[in-house]
Amino acid sequence: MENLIALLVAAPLLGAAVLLCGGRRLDRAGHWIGTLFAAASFVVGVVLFVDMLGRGADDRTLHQKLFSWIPVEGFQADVAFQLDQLSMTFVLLITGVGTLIHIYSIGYMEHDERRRRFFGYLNLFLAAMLILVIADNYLLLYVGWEGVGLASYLLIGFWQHKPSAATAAKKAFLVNRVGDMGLSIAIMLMFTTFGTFAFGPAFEATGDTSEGKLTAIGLMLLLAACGKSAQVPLQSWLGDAMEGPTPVSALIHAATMVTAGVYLIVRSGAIFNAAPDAQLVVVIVGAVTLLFGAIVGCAKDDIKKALAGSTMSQIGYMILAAGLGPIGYVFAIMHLVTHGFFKAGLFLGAGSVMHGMNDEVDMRKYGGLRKFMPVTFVTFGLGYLAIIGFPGLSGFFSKDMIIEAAFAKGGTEGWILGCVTLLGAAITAFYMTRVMLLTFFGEKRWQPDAEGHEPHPHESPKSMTIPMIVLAFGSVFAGGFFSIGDRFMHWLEPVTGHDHGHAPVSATTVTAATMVVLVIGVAIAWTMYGRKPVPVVAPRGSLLTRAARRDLLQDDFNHVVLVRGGEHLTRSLVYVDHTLVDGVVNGTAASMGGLSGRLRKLQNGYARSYAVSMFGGAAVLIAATLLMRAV
Amino acid sequence: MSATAVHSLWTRAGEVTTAAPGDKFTAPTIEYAQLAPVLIVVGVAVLGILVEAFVPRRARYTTQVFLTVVALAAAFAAVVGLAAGGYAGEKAQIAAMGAVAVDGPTLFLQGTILLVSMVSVFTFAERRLDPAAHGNRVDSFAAQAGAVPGSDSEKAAVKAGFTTTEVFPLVLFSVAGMLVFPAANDLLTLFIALEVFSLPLYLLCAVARRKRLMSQEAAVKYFLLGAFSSAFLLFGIALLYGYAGTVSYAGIANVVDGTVQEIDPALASTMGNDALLLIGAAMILMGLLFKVGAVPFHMWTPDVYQGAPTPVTGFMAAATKVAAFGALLRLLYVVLPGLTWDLRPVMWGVAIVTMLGGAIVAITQTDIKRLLAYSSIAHAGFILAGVIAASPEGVSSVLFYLGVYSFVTVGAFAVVTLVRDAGGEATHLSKWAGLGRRSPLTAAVFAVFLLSFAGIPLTSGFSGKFAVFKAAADGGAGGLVVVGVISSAIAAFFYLRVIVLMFFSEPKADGPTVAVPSPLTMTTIAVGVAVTLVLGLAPQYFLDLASQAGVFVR
Amino acid sequence: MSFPLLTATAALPAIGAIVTAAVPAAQRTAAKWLALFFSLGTLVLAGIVFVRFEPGGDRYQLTESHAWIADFGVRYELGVDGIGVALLALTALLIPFVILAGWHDADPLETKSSRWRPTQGFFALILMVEAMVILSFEATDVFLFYILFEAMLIPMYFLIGGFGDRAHAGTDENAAAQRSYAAVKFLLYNLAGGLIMLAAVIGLYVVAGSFSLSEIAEARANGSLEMASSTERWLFLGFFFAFAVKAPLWPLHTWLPNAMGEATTPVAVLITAVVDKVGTFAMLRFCLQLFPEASKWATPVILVLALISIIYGALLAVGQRDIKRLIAYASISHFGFIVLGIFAMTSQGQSGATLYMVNHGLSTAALMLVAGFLITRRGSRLIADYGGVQKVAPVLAGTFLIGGLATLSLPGLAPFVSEFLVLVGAFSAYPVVGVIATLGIVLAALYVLVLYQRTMTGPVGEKIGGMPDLRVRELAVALPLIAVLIFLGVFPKPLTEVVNPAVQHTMQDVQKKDPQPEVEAAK
Amino acid sequence: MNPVNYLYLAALLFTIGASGVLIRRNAIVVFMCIELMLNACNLTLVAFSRMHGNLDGQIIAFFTMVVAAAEVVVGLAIIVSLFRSRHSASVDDASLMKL
Repeated sequence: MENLIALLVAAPLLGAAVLLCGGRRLDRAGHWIGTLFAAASFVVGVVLFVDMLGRGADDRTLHQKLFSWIPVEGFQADVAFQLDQLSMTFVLLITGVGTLIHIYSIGYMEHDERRRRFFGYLNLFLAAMLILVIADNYLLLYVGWEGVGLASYLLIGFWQHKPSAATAAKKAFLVNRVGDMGLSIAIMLMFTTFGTFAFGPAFEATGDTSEGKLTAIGLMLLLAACGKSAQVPLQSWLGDAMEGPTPVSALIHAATMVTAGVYLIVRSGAIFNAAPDAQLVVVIVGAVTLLFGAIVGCAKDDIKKALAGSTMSQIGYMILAAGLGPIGYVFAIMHLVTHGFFKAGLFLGAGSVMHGMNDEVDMRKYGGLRKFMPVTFVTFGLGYLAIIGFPGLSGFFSKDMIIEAAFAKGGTEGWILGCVTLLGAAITAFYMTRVMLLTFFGEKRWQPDAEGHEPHPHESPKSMTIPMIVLAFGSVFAGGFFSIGDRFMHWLEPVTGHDHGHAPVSATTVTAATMVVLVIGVAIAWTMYGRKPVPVVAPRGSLLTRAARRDLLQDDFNHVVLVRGGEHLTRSLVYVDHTLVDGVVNGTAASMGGLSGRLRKLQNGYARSYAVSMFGGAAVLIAATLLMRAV
Repeated sequence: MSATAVHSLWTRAGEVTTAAPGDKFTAPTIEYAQLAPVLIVVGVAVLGILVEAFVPRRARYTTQVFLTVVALAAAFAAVVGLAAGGYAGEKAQIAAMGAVAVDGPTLFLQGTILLVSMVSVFTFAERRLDPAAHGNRVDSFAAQAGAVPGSDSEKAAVKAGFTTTEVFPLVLFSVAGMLVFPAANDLLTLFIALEVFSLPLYLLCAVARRKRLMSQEAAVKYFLLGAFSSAFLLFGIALLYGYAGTVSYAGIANVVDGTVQEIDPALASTMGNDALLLIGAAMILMGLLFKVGAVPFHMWTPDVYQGAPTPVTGFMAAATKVAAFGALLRLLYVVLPGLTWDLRPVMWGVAIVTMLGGAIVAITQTDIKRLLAYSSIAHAGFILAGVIAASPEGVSSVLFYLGVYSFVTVGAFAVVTLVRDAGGEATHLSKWAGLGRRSPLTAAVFAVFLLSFAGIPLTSGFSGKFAVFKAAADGGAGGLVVVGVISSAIAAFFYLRVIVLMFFSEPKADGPTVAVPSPLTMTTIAVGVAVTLVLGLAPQYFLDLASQAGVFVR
Repeated sequence: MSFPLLTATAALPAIGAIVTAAVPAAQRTAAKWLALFFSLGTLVLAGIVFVRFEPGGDRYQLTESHAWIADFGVRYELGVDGIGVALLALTALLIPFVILAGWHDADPLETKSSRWRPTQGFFALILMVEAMVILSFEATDVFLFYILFEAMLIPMYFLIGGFGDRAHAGTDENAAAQRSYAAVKFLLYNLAGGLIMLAAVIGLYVVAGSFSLSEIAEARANGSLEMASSTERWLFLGFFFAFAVKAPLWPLHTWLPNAMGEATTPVAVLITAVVDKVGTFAMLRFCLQLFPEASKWATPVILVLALISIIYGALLAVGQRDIKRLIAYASISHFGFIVLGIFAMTSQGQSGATLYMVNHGLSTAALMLVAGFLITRRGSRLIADYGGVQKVAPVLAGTFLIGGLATLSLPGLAPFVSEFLVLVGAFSAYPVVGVIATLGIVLAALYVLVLYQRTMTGPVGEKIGGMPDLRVRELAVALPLIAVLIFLGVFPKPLTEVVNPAVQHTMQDVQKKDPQPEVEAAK
Repeated sequence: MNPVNYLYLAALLFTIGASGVLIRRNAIVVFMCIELMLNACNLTLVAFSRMHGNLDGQIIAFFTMVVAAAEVVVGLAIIVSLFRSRHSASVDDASLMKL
């Protein structure tokens, strides 16, 4: 059974290779090939899952070593896979959602002449993401980590002719690289501390290691997670990443890739458990991002960017949970999975809306679409209910668990975290309701575009709606399925461990509080956007609104400090290189030339002056000889 | 020196003189065999004079060329015979009543001089480069050197097909002097040899066919400065004689070392006066440094190299340097080893300013012959570094360098003779632009020579430079090696400039043409290239030769 | 006597050079095919060397030793260790691509003079460089190495100065002036370095009395050759200076952008991917082996210089407006990594540095050659003149991107393996250095992606519209390189196996042990 | 007569000769100054010969005279030809070649 693990990766990798190298003759069948390979991977995943269920809870980890990758004295990196319950969860999520989105893309990308390549990239992404989650050591994980970064780069910039897309892709890759730097330093630290960076031996060695080192490793891993999962302070790329085709946003920037940071932290639980300081920072980052994303999500008029803010915020929840340690690991992953369903569904819905609206993204130019695209409305609505935590739906369970876990952290910390999560839940309810109202309710607000084409909203084709429906099912039922009898907790516990913590308030109280804030959030949104007509042009808004529209000024900060500063730095360095470093060399050459020119003048053509030189030379010669003897 | 002491010496010395018995004269013995190379050359030179007098004008050129080549070849054969006979090693001895030393360095240098002269003579004899004047093929020399440039008499001479075939006996005389110069074993022979090879060179400089004013100017400058320097040399000889009471190298060396057998009172007095020794040694050195073209006695070099007929320049640059360095070596190693520590700083100084000065001033030169002149100055500096090493290794490295350098130099100047425009040789660098496009082979050959000058590995120049620097470093002159390395880097710049010009510049529309030479010049160039490459890749045989030859007889 | 395999690997291209040069002017195409044929033959021989080399065997294998210049104490001694084999293979592998990529670069513009044979010269010079570089990787005699180290400058000089990039922005005269400036700068810089090394070579002989690497190393090891530490340091500096110029290390790097910018792209590849490797190779082989103590003494300064190179090169690459200069500065950054790996003096660092040499050669070749194809199409080197190429020539853009990704060390491609090893090696010995060097990977992403974005994406630029995609010959250059990059990225074992023993030997030379992991040290 | 005075005289003559070379423009005069230097050498040689009581110095002096004569021949030939083509015997006029 172990030997099947490599097949998980091999299938989409082969698909990518075939599609990208195949050339134009595959154009007509490319999307089917891509989907087929993704589905094959999913099937392998399911087979492995069934096999895993058949074994005992402690016997569920599978290993497969393919070959020795980088064998250097004292440094062993293998291409080896490890499939345990945590990895399995991700494998199913990735291949499952991935396959659905492949199917969706068949319709969505129908008119794109480069559709074959799009599927090639998607397959490449699946392969990289699978490597990321089934690697048995950090270096191979790093391969997947950068691989998804590459796929994300290619897909965000898929419409390269748009400068904004190309810029966004570059930005995403760069910001991710900063995070990657953290991961590579973490690996180096592990190498010097543990002498290895394979999961098993490294986690075993944590007991013998000083807390300082572990904290350092933890913080570096957190930096990596921040980059990949768009957490403060490396969150700025996610909004721009919405330049990519919507299926990409759904798959990569909502359901799977961005959650890799959560995976990393949960996977490295052994390290974080022994480094409470690092955990504290993780929690803080999660809490800050949770609010940050939510606030940004409130202000955006671009439907995808609003959803992106929401993604950021939801991952903040997960990171916060992961930072809580064994109390939260399971819930982090659980929220991750449910979020994968409903957020992918929301994005697909948004894509469907855009598909019907000539790729218009401004929600202020939507309105009343429920009549035109009922399937989208229903699936989107279910996703909406799930995310705000409507009782009984997926988000209700998973988010509630995290809020409880936050309180269970105990002490002042627990209270603060609990309140923050509650506040986040309120804001979530607000901005999601806003999106819902602006898009599907109210009057139609769209106008003809510059060329006079009025959009004709229509329902999307089957290939798009079916994945949306499937995901809607997930959004509705996954949470309940996981939570009933703590199924999910028991499933993951052998890997992550679990701890109930000391909740200062009862679960019921928390649930009640959650309900209250939810209603408040929805109500505010209703008063602002449901009761009166929405202006097509956004009002100026308060200072906070304006700041939130600009991603709370973080991009401006980046622009001024990093971009401008960097430009000045490189420009002045170019100048320095030219004038100073090179100048010294050229100056030496020039001064030689000058010296030569001056000395040359001594050769004035007059025989008598030559004689003077000889005479003088002789005199010096004699004088020097005599002087030497005198000395 | 106090006056009274000398006065008393003077009187007593007088007594000794009067007491000298008159019956001690014995007939001198001359080892003709050992002197054969010199004698052959001188003999044929005299014969050449007779040829000028008695052979009809039309046949003179052929006769002279034939005689000269035969003489040089025979002399070279004699040198080889002597070396094979062991005179370079165990049988090395002083010949001709102590006037001449026949030993390893002598034979090596004589052999080098003879071979270099031979290939130079080929360029002298070249008659295909200039367009024929009035149906007569002409060489690089004036039709009638005495005629005023541009005058009717000159035109008449050209029309009549006159040529200055006297250059061949002149070259032979000069070669004869050069053969003796490094072999000279007393100061008198040194001086006479110097004059014998210098005087014909003064004349040779003056007889260019083209640019005659420059040629004459070069001759005047060379002559006046040369005579000036030989006056210094002679004064130095007089002082050394005064110091040691003898002019024989061995005798002086003994006095300098203090190992002299019998010390008469006069000698005792002068011996005590180091000023005589030091000033004398410095002035002789100056005379020799003038000949090798070391800074600050180098000022004649660029002007003379530029003005002289190019074949003469090549000959002069190569052979003179060999002979002069040979004499310098012998002087320093045989006569003045006791002064090594006194002269060392001075020689260091000269070597350093020579290396740097030559290299730096060359950077801005615009005439190829002047450029090569400065290059020769820089090379003199490198060789001086080896001379200073003061070890047998130093000697052999210098011998090797001289051999290497002379062939490359002759070859390089031979190439210069090929590049011509309407006014004769096109020596201005701007004219050389794009030569690589017009005649890649010529340019490539010249580039090989330049690379060898620059000391790029796999050329003979590198082997030589390495040998010299290694000897210098071994001899404790590491500082000189560093300076040498720096000036090599500077020197590389101007060699490269020429290469850049030849290969990377677009040819000018009015650029020069490259004449197709006769087999004579081709031989010269081919020998140069062959020596450059062979001694670059496999120098071992010649290094062996040089190191076997590296011991002076006393 | 067995067949002198190592000599043959150098002799074959040398013969090829002579044969190619002798082809008559009219038979240009024949000369090209001949050159390709000879370079492929060399590749075969290099392959045999690679196979015959036994990683577990003696340190130097396939040795040859003949008397050469006894007076200088010089022998013609050849032998390869794992590092030499790896670089030998790289060189032999790259040259055919260089020749193929430069297929039309030296076609004469006008055929007025029948004697002017630039094409023959171009390919002959490339083969000559190959011969010299290969021999320098094989030389185990310091003098022999030095000779080749210097001599290879000359053909390189003619390649840079004689065959310029036809896509020069300025006028013809301006182009010629820039070109000869670049060529002269290249030569003088390297010659100056080489001459200083010459002084040190002579000094070494004075001290050691031999040029044989093995003899000196043995004498040093058994204590029969004592070297005063000041002497050793001076000699080390003499050697290191020359190698640092060639490598090139900040602040001796300024010749590289000029040379790479002005040369044709195949020649630029030859410079950075092949010839410059001799410098870093020599650091590893000569500096560390001959002067272990001095190497350790100089380590702090060299590490700082390497760090500066990494960051400075990358920042300057970001600021460039010329594609080729950008790649040149990127190379400076990469050479910083190589030097860092060498002087970190850990097994990982040195293995990484060796792999880095190979991988950087491959990645730069891929990036630069494809960039060359691009530049030839548009006739400009300025980044600003491009845009939207991806739309009209997707294969070109794709190969360019892969070359770029290799340059930024994306995992899965060969350079990642080496870069990570270097970083780990540096980090385990000098954590702060390792962390700062890691910044380089962010900057690498910046300059590569900015380059890609500005040239390949966005609206289709002026004069880009009709640009043809890669042709068969160009594909034959790009695809195999990419294949090798991917192969070595996924499965670098064949290389590491060969390199590891050599690195262990070097580690013994400098008497350094890898730092122990904290966990084990605690036990 | 103190013999060392001969040496002083010789040195003086040599210096006068050398100064003449440096100062005078006319090539003939310059040449004569060189001859003066040579003769100063002769004087030194002869003086030392007397001092040491051997004949070497005197013999050298004879050789020097011959050499001087030869130099005159060659030198005058060159100078005269220069004069004929330039109508000037000034060494300063002969400065076509410089730098």
